[in-house]
Amino acid sequence: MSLESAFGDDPAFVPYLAAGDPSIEASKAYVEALDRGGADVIELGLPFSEPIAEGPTIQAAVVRALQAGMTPPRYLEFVRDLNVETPLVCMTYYNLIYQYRDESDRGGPDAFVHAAADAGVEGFVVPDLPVEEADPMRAACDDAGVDLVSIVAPTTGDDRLERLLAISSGYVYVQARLGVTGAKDDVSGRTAETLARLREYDTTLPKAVGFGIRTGDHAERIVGAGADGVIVGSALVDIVAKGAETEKPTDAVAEQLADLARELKAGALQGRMAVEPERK
Amino acid sequence: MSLESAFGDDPAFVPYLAAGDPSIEASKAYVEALDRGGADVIELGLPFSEPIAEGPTIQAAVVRALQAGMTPPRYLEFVRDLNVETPLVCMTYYNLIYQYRDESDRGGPDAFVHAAADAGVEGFVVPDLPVEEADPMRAACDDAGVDLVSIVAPTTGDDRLERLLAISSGYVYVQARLGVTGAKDDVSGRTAETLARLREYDTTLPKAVGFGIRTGDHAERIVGAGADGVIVGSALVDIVAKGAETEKPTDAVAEQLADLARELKAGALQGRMAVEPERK
Amino acid sequence: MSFKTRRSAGDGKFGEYGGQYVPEVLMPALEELTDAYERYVLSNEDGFMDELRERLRDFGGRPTPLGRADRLSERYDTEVYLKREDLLHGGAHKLNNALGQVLLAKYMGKERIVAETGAGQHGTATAMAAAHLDMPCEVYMGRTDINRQRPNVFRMRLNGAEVNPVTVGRGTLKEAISETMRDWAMTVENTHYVIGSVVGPHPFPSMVREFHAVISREARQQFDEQVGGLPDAVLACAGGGSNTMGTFDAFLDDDSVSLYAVEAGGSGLGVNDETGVAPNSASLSTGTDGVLHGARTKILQDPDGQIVESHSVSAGLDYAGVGPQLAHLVDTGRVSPVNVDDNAALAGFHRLSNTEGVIPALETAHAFGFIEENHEDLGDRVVVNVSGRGDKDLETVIEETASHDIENAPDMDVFERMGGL
Amino acid sequence: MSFKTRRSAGDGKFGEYGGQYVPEVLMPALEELTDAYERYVLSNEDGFMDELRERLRDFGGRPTPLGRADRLSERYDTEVYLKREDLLHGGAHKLNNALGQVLLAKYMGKERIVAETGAGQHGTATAMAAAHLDMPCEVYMGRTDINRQRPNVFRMRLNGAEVNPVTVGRGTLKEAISETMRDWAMTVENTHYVIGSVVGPHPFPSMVREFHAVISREARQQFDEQVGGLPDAVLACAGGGSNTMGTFDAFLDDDSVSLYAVEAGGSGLGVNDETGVAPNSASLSTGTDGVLHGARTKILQDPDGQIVESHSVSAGLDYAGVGPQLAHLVDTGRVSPVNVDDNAALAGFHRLSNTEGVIPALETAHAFGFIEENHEDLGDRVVVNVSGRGDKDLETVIEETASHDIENAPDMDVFERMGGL
Ligand SMILES: Cc1ncc(COP(=O)(O)O)c(C=O)c1O
Ligand SMILES: Cc1ncc(COP(=O)(O)O)c(C=O)c1O
Repeated sequence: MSLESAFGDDPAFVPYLAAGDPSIEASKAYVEALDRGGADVIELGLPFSEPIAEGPTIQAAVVRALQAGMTPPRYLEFVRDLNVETPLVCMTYYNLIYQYRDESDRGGPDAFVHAAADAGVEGFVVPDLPVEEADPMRAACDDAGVDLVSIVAPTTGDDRLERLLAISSGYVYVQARLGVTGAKDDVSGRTAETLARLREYDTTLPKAVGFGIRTGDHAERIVGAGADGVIVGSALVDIVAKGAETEKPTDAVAEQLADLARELKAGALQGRMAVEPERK
Repeated sequence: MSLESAFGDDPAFVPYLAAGDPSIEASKAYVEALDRGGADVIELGLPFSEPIAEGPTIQAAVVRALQAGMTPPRYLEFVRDLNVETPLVCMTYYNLIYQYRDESDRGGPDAFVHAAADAGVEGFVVPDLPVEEADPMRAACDDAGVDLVSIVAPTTGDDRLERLLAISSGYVYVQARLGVTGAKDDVSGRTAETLARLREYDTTLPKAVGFGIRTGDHAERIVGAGADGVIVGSALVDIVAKGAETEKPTDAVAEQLADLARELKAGALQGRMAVEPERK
Repeated sequence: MSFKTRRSAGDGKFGEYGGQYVPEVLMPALEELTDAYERYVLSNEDGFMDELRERLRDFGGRPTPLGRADRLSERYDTEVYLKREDLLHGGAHKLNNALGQVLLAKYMGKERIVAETGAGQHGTATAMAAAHLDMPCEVYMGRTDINRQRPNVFRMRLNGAEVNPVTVGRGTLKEAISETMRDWAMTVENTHYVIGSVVGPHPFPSMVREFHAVISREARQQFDEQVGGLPDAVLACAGGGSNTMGTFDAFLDDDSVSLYAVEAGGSGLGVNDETGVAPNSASLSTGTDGVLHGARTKILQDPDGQIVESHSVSAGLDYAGVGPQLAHLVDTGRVSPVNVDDNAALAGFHRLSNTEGVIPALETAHAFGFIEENHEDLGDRVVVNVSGRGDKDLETVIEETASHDIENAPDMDVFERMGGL
Repeated sequence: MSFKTRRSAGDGKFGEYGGQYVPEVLMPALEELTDAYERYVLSNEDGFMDELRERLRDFGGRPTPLGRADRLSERYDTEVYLKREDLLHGGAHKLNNALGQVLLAKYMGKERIVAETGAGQHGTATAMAAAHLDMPCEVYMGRTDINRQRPNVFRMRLNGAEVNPVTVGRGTLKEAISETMRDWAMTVENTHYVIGSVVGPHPFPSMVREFHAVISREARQQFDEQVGGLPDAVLACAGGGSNTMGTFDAFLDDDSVSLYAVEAGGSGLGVNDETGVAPNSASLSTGTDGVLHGARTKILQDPDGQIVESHSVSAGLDYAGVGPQLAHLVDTGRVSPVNVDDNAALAGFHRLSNTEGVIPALETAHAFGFIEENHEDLGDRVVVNVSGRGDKDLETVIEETASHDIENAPDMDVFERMGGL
């Protein structure tokens, strides 16, 4: 299943977790719980020591995952071992991709993208790789037949938007607000604005909105504003963090994750009904 | 009795104490003890807050005397009350003289010198008043018929020596060594040198040597080198300081002072016999 | 290309290094900044450079002198000249850049300044510039650095800046830069990020170099006027590389002049595999090609590409990366990367203090550690950039000197008995 | 006489003030010094002044800038210009004199330097100059001052100087001067006493003024070039008066220029009769004619002539006397003596720091306390000498600001919670 087609008639629910947070084992169970919870695409973070695009919640997750021993090779193993149906997107920073060396000592994007594709990854989001620097990564993804998802920010002007859409595949990651990842308590007014601007471009790419979505209600409003999907990270990671702190059993945490996933998914569906009542 | 004539055939013993150290009463007893111990001239310090020519011993004495409430008016009273035969020289710093105001609001050297002379002072040593600044003081002393003693230092060159001798009266204070007052454990080689240089000048002024004399032996050697008298301060002040520290009875301290005075006086006499055996 | 006449910001690449590896949200700001850099800085639009030059003179104290170090010259039988950036307002070369960027932000209509700081020197310079130009300013600083550079924390506060402690990781410059980028991602529309060295995404490495190039332009001319001709070698300590690039820039085309970038060797080279820590900050000497904080350059990383914690006794050199242009100049052989360890730097600190009457920053002291061991190879005439003064380092020097037994240091017990500073 | 061309040391009298009230043992040294002053300083014998000027430029960082204080100018609706002696090497104007005297000592064949210090600024300047010129150096400093200016104690030690604590009396500048005079009385044959202000016996007041006159010579010319004409008023803080005299000297003949010497009002004017302490250091405003430390001048004394303990939040102004020439200029009306109290000085400190990005010494801060209250009377164009930087004062400022509730200060709790500096 290709990424684009994971966005079907219904709005997509795209959860994020950091692989290996707070341990390899628990993390596996959590990703699988999201799958059960109705995820349409899962963004699985490969932790990098300098996550400049992340807020405190995901930074902490990255620290936990690194401490649990997560590395790029182990990440690939982790993906291979996962028992999920949902397409997986690898979210990481460019240096890890750039440094990667495979067994035959092939290095860089080409090596990593192929290894990841082999393991089952279907796309990439690389927050510190703007269109200006994306050529090698784009080429590797094309070669491996996987997607490279671009991020569109509220600050992205029309000229940039055009270039961005031209190289993005799978979906477009619409950053809902300024700043870094992190669950906020409101919905940014700029999301609707960005979505409206995107509608003026001739693209078939689904538009998934992330940054600051934490409840079913948020999801509903975002989809109501025209999004094709909602990306939710920090709100889920919060559950993982609390579980790690209180040493809650993995199963219980997984169940909470699945619950929130269901709420978010339901919210998204709700939102779609508001815009396109005729379709139901 | 004039100061110059206090230096008779025998070498003179010139002790120094700070008036009011450690209390007005005790200080009176100590000065009188020195009188008993054979002093020929007594240098009586009027304490000043910035005694730049004094070493730590006399600085401490000055602090004690100031704390005991010694002031210029009280000093004059103190002198008036003293029961001693020995001529008194007031040793102080120029600012106290300069600031002095008498009852009729006459001020400065003129007022102070006359008031001091009235009280019984026969001369002055003012360590921070070099010949260059001494005119007003010299005039006041002449007017009041008292002496102004100049200090000659090891650094004083021949040209200065001439000017110094020209304005000095009573005696010449020969500073035995560089530095400030303070009892040392040796006799400076420069003393003999200065005394030798002084012999080349046509002056009848007695030469009293001070700075660092603490024992009869020192006194003997100084007089042996040609001095007409020895000035001893810190060694005596040490006894006062120890008395104050240990709260020794005033009488006992006074007796110790008289004893050291006798030792020093005897040493001086000894020294004279070495240079002029024929005179005895 | 001659290094002396630039009219374009270029493409931000230095060989393979450089670039713009930042979140999309920041890209428009970098485009805007590149444009402003070309117009105001490179083309003096609206008299920007005239105003900057005047303020650097009247507020900053430029030109800084070039003076002969008489006793070191004698010691090494080599003419040693000191370029005195320690005399710049704030006590380090940092103001050249901070004032330039804050002024540029004003010309760009920005209303707020953020900055990161390691030693606190860039933070204080930025806070001073912001106060001077009436711009609100927030500075991010790692908790470890806050502890070892307290006077600078206080100075920033006095200048009206907020100081935000960064507690992530080891709490040094690396984390502070990451955190400032996060702030900027949130506030980019009205805020300018005054980066503190020739690092980060294009146009920062070029622009910061350009602001600091005044150091070498002055030094080159002063040397020629006071001594005649060109020096044989030019030395500068390198952390991120701003004073290094500033000190080298005007000499880059002078092939006879050897250029030495002196890095912090810390307590040893290489990476400790067990702890994952590099007990040094020698990215030019021991780092490898990678991407950090928006640029491809030489960095300290583990084989997977995770950035490792660096170390140096001097907070201002304690960084796992280095400017991309400097990395390129090392690869092409134009600049020699060298390093000295903490102890040699401390000895250099004491040597300059008690023989020349100049108390250098611990960062700067590395250059004097290097010259001590290598003066015979440096030619007859050497210029060393004194990148900053050591007042901020007194506490560290007391502690480190006492615990490391530095031969030429005064007795530290006195101060320990006084209860420190 | 014009103040600008001097060829003779004069007789050391300024009206009734001045003179040489010192022990005979020192008189020959003063004669020798007067001679050396005339020959080397006033007549440039052996190129002394050329060498000094060169070293002040290359080692000291002269000229220091004159810069407009934009935000203060706006606040006061008066053009305010800052003469930036804080940028001189060492962080205060003090090096002008220290380097001059240490170099002179060298020309005179002296082998050792002693100095006193209050704030530690003169001590550090002397220690730096002595290190630079390879002269052994000992500095006397009161115990109280050692405690409130620790960074400076440490800097002196780093520069190789011995620091001798003076425990007599309150342990401030007055006692330190007395103690240095005692050392000098012992060592006068091979030692030069580098006095730190325009105080002491002739030729010190003239000579120290002459070394600092470069401040006003530069400022006068800079003002004319940058602004045009002459300022209406010139302000400088006054302790002993060295920066005051240096800042005024070239303007003395310009009758249109008002000169303000700003003294430390401490916690109140007058002398507390009970304690015998003057809770201020305002000898020009409240002192009376007397003799202290070798000169007749205005001093703080009780009716008997005992010198009283002065007080100021700034160690460098905390002195019971003042230079004789300054006392004379006040008597003749050429200089206006004014003063501000500790709190106004602290507020001035914070104001300059957070509006102009210049952290002044607490001494300097007094001038900014004065201008705040009196700007309407100062004319349209005012020059203030920033005699030093405040790095040495951070600890005092933290404590005093917290305990005195200064309105415009940043919150000090943060630093107290950090455990101070
Ligand atoms: C005095 C001084 N020198 C050097 C540096 C290193 O920075 P850079 O390598 O960018 O010059 C710093 C940084 O804080 C510094 O404060
Ligand atoms: C910065 C500063 N300003 C002023 C003074 C006062 O000295 P003076 O009155 O001699 O200029 C001092 C003395 O230490 C000082 O350090």
